[in-house]
Amino acid sequence: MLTAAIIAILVTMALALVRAFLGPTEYDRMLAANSFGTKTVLLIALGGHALSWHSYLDVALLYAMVNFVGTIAVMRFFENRRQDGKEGAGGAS
Amino acid sequence: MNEIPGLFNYWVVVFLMMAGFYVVISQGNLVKKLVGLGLFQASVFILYITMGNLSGGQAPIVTEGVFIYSNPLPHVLILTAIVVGVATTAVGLALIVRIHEAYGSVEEDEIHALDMADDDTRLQEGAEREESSE
Amino acid sequence: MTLVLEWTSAIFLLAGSFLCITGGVGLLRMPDFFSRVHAAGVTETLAAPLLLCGLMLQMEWSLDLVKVLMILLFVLATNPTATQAMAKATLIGGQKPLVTESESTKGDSPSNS
Amino acid sequence: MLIAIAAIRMRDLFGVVILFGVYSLLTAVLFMDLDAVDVAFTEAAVGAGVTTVLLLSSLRLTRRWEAPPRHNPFFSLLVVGVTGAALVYATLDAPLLGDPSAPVHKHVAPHYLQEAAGEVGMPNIVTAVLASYRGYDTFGETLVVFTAGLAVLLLLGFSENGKSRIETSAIHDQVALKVVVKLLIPLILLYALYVQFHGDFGAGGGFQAGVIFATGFILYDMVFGVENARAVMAVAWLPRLAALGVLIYGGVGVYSMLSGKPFLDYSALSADPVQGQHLGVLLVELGVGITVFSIVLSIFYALSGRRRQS
Repeated sequence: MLTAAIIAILVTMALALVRAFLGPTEYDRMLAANSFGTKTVLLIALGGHALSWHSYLDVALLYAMVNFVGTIAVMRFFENRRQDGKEGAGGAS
Repeated sequence: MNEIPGLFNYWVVVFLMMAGFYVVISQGNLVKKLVGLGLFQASVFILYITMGNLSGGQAPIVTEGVFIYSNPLPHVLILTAIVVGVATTAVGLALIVRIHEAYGSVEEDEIHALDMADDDTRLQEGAEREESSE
Repeated sequence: MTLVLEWTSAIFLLAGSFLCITGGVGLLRMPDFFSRVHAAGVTETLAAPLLLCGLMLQMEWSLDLVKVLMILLFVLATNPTATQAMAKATLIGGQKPLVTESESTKGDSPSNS
Repeated sequence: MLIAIAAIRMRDLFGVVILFGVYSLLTAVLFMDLDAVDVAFTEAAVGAGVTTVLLLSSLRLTRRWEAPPRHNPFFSLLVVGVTGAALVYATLDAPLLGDPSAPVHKHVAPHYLQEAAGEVGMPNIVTAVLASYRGYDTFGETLVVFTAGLAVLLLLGFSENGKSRIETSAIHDQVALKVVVKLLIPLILLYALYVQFHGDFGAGGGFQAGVIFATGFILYDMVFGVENARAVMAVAWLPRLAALGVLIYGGVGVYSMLSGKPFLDYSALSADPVQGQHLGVLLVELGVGITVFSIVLSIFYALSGRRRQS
């Protein structure tokens, strides 16, 4: 059962990766990367249990955090760029 | 464990390393060069960790009933190397930001062209100054 | 007791993997960004707890169980937030959702990126 | 693994950065599979989090789109191909994966594995080797990180005029995000402390904990704005904190030297050598953690606080 779940997660990761490649807009890439990160957390949790890795849960927890932080960083990047663009148009540099 | 999976990791490492190398030497964009450097770094990390692995081994944390551990030494080296790697990457990024402020570009060719133009004007100025002093 | 646990865990895991794959397919096949957010976000938010619950039911009672619970709570807290914030950032950033079928043929071109 | 590489050919630097983050995640999974828990930990914290953040904030300062290539890539491809072929040829002689008779496993590693639990008294051998046996190396690495941070500060400096960048300070209108982040940040900091002090027993240690701690502050900065973050953690304190971390590390070494033992021999710290080792490792990890935290945070401040000048 664990194996089936792991295979399902791997398939989903591959799909998300394809979306990250194709991604017509940058927002799609961001979404795909976020989804990929979540799947990685699940993969480590399940795979670690199946293969009895040592202290895999710490790493999974850390991933969950880092994934969130990374997504927020990307969003802030958009926000800032938009504002920079506005200022550039306004001529206040 | 037969030969092909035994060496497969090394080939992955070689492929990654060459990909990073290619990016570093062929791409003109400095930020991308840094990403290539990061790739190269990661491949070296994988190489070390691969060498430290031991079949049937466990992570090197002493637990009851486990007798084979992976080699902890490469882990230590790579652990510090990752943090140092991010620090050096940060230095590179800072340099790139300064370069962008000074030249208005992060493309190697454009910077080079600007440099050459700068040198030319400076040479001309120097020549004119010499002429005027004479 | 163990049989019940095994079966519940199996059901959880299967449901989780089904949702996971559904989300992945949706992420790939949906026509525009907002429907993709929908596909990925909703399924992911349910799939992750399901899978982790299935995992928890298989483990013995230990500190690891608490850690899995923490991961669960963390994912449960961050994932919807991140998805919502992403959708909002996209909307602010100028992307418009596809509304009708006729628009999908005209407006699919990446006019603003 | 291999797929993530093709990404490099993408022209859009933003996409490159995101795919680099994904690649880093995959690398960390591979490390997990190769039993290197600590390394996976570090790679996850550093590669996927901090590197992405730093790359993005410097991308904001420069241009996003790459110019079209002008050189013929054939020559560089040739060089790369030849080097790669040579390296593949070299791997044919290399020991197989997991071979216990490989030369790596013959030198000092068995000694560490067998004696570390008795001599240093902690289960996590990576931490023991890192902080005790190879304490000199780690001291050097900490100094390198410190120097790199100083170099970044010299190059960029903190932006002094806070008033001109109020408008770029926070993500607007994201109420749900703010609430959740407010809830999560204490968790992240607590987790960082757990990693810091649990490093003797499980995966973790000063390097990772510093990075995670800094990640918590970076998150706060990104969501609530620079002014708030700097009110919590004043900029002026960061270099001092970094220096303090290095001083703690060096001070432990000097103390053991003054007690008549070699530099960084922690058994001088206590009557019981094992106890002393434990204490020494704890102090040293604390120093490393403080240094890494303040350096990572100050690099982030320096990069993100700078305005784009065009």
